[in-house]
Amino acid sequence: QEITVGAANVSSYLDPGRDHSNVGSQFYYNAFDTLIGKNHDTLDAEWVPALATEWKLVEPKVMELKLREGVTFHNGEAMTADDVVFSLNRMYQADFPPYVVRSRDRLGNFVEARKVDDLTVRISVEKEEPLWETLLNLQQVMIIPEDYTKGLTGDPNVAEHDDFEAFSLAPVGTGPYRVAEFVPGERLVWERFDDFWGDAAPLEKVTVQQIPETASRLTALKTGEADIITNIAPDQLALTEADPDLRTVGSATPLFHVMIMNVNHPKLTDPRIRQAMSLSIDRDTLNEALWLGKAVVPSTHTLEEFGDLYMPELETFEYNPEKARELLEEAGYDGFEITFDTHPTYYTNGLLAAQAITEMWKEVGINGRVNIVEKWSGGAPEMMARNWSNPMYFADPFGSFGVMWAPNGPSEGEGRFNTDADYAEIWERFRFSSDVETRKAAYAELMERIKQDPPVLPLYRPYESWAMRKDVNWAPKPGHIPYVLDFRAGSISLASN
Amino acid sequence: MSMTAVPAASFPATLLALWRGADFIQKTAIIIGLALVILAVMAPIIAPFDPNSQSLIARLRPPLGFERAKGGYVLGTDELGRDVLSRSLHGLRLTLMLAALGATLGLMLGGVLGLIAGIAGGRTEAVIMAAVDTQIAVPFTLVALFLLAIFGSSLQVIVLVLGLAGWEQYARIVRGEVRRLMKMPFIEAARAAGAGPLRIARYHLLPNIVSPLVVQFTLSLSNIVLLESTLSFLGLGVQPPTATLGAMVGIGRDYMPTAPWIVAAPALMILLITFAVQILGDWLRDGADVRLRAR
Amino acid sequence: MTRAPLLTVDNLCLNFGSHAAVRNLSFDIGKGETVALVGESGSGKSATALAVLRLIEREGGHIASGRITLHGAPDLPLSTLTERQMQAVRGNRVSMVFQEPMTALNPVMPLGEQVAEVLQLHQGLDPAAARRAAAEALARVKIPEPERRLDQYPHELSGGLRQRVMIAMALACRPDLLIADEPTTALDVTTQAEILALIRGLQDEIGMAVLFITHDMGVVAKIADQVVVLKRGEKAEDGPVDEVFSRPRARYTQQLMAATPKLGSGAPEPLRRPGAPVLAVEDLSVRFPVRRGLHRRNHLDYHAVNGVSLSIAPGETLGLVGESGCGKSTLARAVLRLVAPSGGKIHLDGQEISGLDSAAMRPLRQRAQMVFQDPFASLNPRMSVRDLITEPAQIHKHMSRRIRRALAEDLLTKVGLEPDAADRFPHQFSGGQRQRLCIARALSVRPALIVADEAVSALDVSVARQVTDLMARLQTEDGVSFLFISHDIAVVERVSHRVAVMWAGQIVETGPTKAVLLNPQHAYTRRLLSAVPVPDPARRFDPRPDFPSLQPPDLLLPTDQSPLRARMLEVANGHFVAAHDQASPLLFGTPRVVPQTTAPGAATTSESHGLLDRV
Amino acid sequence: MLSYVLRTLSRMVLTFFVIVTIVFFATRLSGNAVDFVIGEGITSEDRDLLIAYYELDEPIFTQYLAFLRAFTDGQFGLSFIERRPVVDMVLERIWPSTQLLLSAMALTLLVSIPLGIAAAIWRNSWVGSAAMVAAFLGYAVPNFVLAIGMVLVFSYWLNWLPVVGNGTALHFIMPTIAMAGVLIAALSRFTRNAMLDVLGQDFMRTARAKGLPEGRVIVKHGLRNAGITLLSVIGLQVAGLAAAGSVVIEAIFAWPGIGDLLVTSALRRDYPVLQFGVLTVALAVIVINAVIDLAYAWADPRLRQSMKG
Ligand SMILES: Nc1ncnc2c1ncn2[C@@H]1O[C@H](COP(=O)(O)OP(=O)(O)OP(=O)(O)O)[C@@H](O)[C@H]1O
Ligand SMILES: Nc1ncnc2c1ncn2[C@@H]1O[C@H](COP(=O)(O)OP(=O)(O)OP(=O)(O)O)[C@@H](O)[C@H]1O
Ligand SMILES: [Mg+2]
Ligand SMILES: [Mg+2]
Repeated sequence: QEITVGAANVSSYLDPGRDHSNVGSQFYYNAFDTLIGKNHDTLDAEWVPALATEWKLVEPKVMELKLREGVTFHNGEAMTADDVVFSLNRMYQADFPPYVVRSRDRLGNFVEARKVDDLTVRISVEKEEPLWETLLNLQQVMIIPEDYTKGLTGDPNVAEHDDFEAFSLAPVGTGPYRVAEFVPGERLVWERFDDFWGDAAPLEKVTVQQIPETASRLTALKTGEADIITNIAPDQLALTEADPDLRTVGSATPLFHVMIMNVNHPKLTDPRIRQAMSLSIDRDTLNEALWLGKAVVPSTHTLEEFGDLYMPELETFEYNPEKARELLEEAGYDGFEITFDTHPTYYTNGLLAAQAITEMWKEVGINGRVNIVEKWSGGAPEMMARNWSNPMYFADPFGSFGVMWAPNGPSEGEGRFNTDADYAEIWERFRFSSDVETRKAAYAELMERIKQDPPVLPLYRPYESWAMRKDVNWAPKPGHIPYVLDFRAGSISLASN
Repeated sequence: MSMTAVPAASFPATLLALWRGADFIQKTAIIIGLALVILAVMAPIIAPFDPNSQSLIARLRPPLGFERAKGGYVLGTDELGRDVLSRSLHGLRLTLMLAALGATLGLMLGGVLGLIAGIAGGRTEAVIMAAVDTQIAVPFTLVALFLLAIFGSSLQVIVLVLGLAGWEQYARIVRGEVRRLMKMPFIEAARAAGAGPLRIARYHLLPNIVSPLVVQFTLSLSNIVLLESTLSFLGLGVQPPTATLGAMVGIGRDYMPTAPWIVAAPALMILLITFAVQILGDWLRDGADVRLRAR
Repeated sequence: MTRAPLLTVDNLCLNFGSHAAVRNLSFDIGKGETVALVGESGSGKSATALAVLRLIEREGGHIASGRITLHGAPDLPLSTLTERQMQAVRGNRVSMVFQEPMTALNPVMPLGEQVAEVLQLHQGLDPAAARRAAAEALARVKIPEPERRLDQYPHELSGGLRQRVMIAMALACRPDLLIADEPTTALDVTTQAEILALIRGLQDEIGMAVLFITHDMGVVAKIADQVVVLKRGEKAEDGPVDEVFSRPRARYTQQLMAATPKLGSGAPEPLRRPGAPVLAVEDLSVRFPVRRGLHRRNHLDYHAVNGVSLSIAPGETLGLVGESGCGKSTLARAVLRLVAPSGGKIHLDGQEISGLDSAAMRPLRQRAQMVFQDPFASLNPRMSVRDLITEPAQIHKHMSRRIRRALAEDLLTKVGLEPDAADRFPHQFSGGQRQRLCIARALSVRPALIVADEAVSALDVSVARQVTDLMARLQTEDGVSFLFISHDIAVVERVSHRVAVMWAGQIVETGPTKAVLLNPQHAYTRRLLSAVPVPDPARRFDPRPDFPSLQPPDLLLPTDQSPLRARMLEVANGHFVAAHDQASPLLFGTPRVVPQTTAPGAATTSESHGLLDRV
Repeated sequence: MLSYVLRTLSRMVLTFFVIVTIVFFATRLSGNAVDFVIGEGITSEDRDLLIAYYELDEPIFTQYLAFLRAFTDGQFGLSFIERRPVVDMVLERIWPSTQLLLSAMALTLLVSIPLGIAAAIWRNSWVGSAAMVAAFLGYAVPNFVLAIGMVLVFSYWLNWLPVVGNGTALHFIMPTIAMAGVLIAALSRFTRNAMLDVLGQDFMRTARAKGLPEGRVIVKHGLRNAGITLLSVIGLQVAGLAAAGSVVIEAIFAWPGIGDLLVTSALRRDYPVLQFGVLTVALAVIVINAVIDLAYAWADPRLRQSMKG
């Protein structure tokens, strides 16, 4: 049983450690495993054994994990504690720059992994960690083979940078599918891995083919060249939905399209201007018009997936044009031009939303202009506002808001967001308290800070759609991070043909 | 060819004579061309809406006469609820302007360089022709991309880019013509009369390369219209919300399966422009060819 | 002599659109007979020829009425045959040779293929047989090394050889009728003489009839049995050649005869007391880089002009004659510094100009002007006549608009054109008028010297006559000097005080016109003179005196060499002849191109084989 | 002949060097790879780390020299993004691009030459006009509109033709047509003009006077001459196409061609890929041009002569 997926994008490299892009997140789950697994059928955090069969805190800051026996990598090697330690420490003690970056923004608390015996490893952290399982379920800490990786280039006993570079072209994991062929940016082929430790993969072969043009992707599905296609803009849904041979599934992905604002731009230092920029955007209308009402407009930076920390009751962001006008007046806005940067194509409806937003700004008197840029302008001092996304890298406010807006985090690092000692103190409580209520309260405080001096406005959770042939039975599972193409057992089936 | 008084043909008279000599298709093309120009000039007056004003609730409405059509939007609305007719008209205007400016720029740049190469010969010619070779060898999309990246994608830069898109053609043509003409006895006669290089260029070469240039000009007009749309396809064209025909088609292409009317009107206009311009080019070429005229 | 007619043209009317090119033309061509169709340019000669082959439709014309019949079994009404039927006639029973041998041959097809094509088509030969037959056809027209020519291309052959190929192609299928449309007009007199002899010879051999089109009465006299004179599309006169020449009935024919230059009809006397020369050229050489190898050793130069010395006095005309490619134009252009000489000195009006750069040269250009062969090509088609003819003056004197207009009117009057011609453009004038414009342009700066490079060669005899008369008048009125270049010796004779004969880049003989033409000393001069056709049918069968064929020196030499130069010997007062070293292989080497064995003649013998002793 | 070739070669080398230099500096000027390669949301210290890792902190001149050195040792480097040798990346795209180019050229020649001849012969009748109008249709709309239109009609609705990739002969149909459209328009017009030039020449009359049927006259004598003129035009077209690539077509049909690679890497400022890709294309164009030049000189006996000189 084989299927072909027509994807809008195929990654340029495959390395779960360094990748955290929306494109890449599609491709790791089928071929790689984490130590601790998750039940993806539910929104709740239900942890299940994966490559580790049991885990417990042996000290407040040390966790011990028992490894599963008889796990083999796709290259035939058996997985040992050494592989696990290698995989974890390549992130925890990263010196390969791309790993350093990823490690710092989400794994900063992890000190090291140590081998206890062939089937036992211990992981230590710096501060007591409230999110142990969550952070061991991350894509970045998926397990890869040590010897294979080290042997890719140069000295087979040393992990050189080039080894990691080479790995991203010929990735090997423990998952139910092995990567049989990978042409960056073009094609990815998974084949069933017969020595998989868990339930066998339901499909023999999956080909993911990049088909960038929307019309071509839709057509490929019609002609049978693809069985599933990704990334169908809401405007195109009518086409697949009306077709009796096709089926469409979709969900509001755990990700926010956001508008970021540069708090340090000389003309935008007055928070009232940024508040007005935010208040004047009628996100519900954007949702109705561009997403046919299928996106989800949040009142604050929160997602249902956060479980206990889901706080829909917070009212951080709203639509209030009158107030926007007042604030502008108070701030003495003189009609200077505010640019809204957007990549021409990267975000579904991104360019449209940008144009609509400047039009909405116009309603309250803001002189906006869309500025199309190919590059990432979020770090440029002249950037005023632009679109971006805040994905949920893991199911916790830290995995979404947190990664981006931490003190000394990326946003501050790029110079468009400021924090102070006060913010850092609140942050500390939010991040490391073991008590959920304390964390919630701290998060609410953070949101209030954001409301008063806004650097960001979450626009909506976009609605992401997949279309497929009627006989393909697949749907995105609620427990995943965005965009994952999960073809493991129980996730996909083909009607008998 | 006797001495019986034939008055020196004036420009309008020449045009009139050319019009009489045109066949049905050529006449159609001329009329279409004129109509397009008039529409473009009148766009601000006749367009029913501001081309950029959105109406998100009325997005993607089909043209009048179809189900779900909305009153007033004759050709329907686009993905942001803007009036397709108004955008097409304004787009036509801007596109024609860009094409004319771009073609003119290319003409001047290539023309002057070609002239210099043809007259000077030797090392100067080699350098200029090397530049032409270079331009041909480097993918144009990349040239555009670099320029737009370096100078930003303002309208001025786009004109520059479009102008650069054809200069090497002009340079080649002009150099070829100049080299051909330089062998003609009348150039030698001018030199024998004591004319310097500037005078030869101005009075003897230029008037004689006008007609191939006019033909190339019409060709590059339509080339540029198409190029501009390719730039838009790659996301490098004029910045939204500004409407050009190319941008409308380039961005609207995603809607071809579901809302084909967004692309239809601008595509049709592009078709008409290229059609008219190409036929006109041939017509002018034939008109300029003395040998064919004599027959 | 009356023979069975082969072709009958009966009341033929030809139109181009609504313009009637030929009206009510009737004539017959008998079997094996040569009919000459004469008349000035535009009189409908070519149109008639094209109508016979029914190619006129292709050119945009049509047969309005009349019949053309090709007699035989059965008679073919050519004027009404279908295209397909015509194809069987063309190239097979009736074939044609055109004027321009270069453009009439397909430049990208090997000659063999072009000749073989006819044979394959009409005689159904297979390619190999056709190739063999083509070689024979080439041999028949006396093309040396026919086998080798089969794989050559037209541009590799000289004009004369190309025309032979055309003839070979036309005769390949042994047609009943050959139509030759000015087959020798583009050729040298010497080559022309050879071609004419060839056609005559082949005619006897094959027994075909010839319709020979020409405007040259000398050629007519040489080749025709019958003459048909056309004027403006109508027949002015016809009859046997002797009658037409001895008793031309139509006034038009008489004019035509009168305008035809005849060698030996007198030349201007040399100037008695020539002043200080306007132009003095000493030892002038011009070479063109032909090949530039990577190494200097491999460079090759073409020595187009080689150690030429001459001078022209005020009010004097020096005629320069010589066959095509001998370097006349190059010399003329070098004299005016339009090409850079590689050696020698040029004095214009006493000032040395050989070393000046182009900017320094510019002001001096008003002293010497030029008139070119092709009057159309040498007038910028986009400039009005006023601007054109006053341009030199404008460059040198910067005149106001009004003065310029007045000057233009003056000049036009001077060359015999209406003053109101100033507002028109060159294409609105006839060839002769255009040449007048060129002369007017040259006169605009009142030059001391006018270099006329083949200035009348492209014109009809009568028009050429008018132009040379004009030049003579200007000379008497203004005292202009002329360097008059032509390959037509008869024309040169009429206008020149002195002549210089050029051959292979050198002047081989120079002196007072009469002295040189009546008493030619150099072998080349004699050869040239003997080839000039005499417009007198009575002398058509005079044997062509057999002259040693001259092997020109190789002018393509490595850069550090130059061809040997001959010494000039004075044989009479002012009459100089090149003295070649007898032993020099340079001049009288073993002939390569024309395999005729001849003894090297003594150049300085005074044996008179000149032409004028026959007149 | 040898010196002609050498001259052509040295000119090629010169042009190539100019292109190398321009491409290098244009890529650097057009934006810092840092902004594209390194990605978004990165603290400044991480950013510095990555900049150093990708060796983007070296002075531009050092980079230039390193780049020039690549021509001697063949080390053109790794893609910033895909982290594999750019040589591999470019090479694997060349063949699909070439295939498409060749098939588009073949189609163009097949259609445009007869069309152009017809338009020239019947230039004064409706046949000629109709031929030219038909040729113009290929030019009429942007090729992506044509391509997507074809996709919708022949694949989406009719399901006759596949849209993705270059697997089978059927895959070639639509991309070839979409790509040939413009060429057909251009070439038929050139053919028409070249034929018009030739039709009026004396040797055509000679050919007719030989009794050749009109068809043979046109093809054997006319086309053979016009063909020489056309050769250089075709060369330019091929070169232009090879240079401009067919990004648009490649994107629509998910064709793994070089145009797509170039534009993608340009958009992402993947300098190493971009540089090597542009150079490859430029080299191809230069070589095509030179070959056409030589072929042109060879095809025209008049020039063949001078080449020997
Ligand atoms: N293709 C044509 N279209 C229109 N008129 C033509 C065409 N060819 C010739 N004519 C006209 O027909 C008349 C006869 O032309 P034709 O070529 O037969 O003259 P000709 O006697 O051969 O002259 P020449 O000596 O210059 O060759 C001229 O008035 C000429 O202008
Ligand atoms: N620019 C040039 N480069 C190389 N060779 C040249 C050049 N110009 C003329 N020649 C050669 O010099 C020789 C003399 O040419 P020129 O034009 O002076 O002859 P001509 O006597 O005027 O002949 P015609 O009677 O045909 O006009 C010819 O063999 C010609 O091929
Ligand atoms: Mg004629
Ligand atoms: Mg000459």
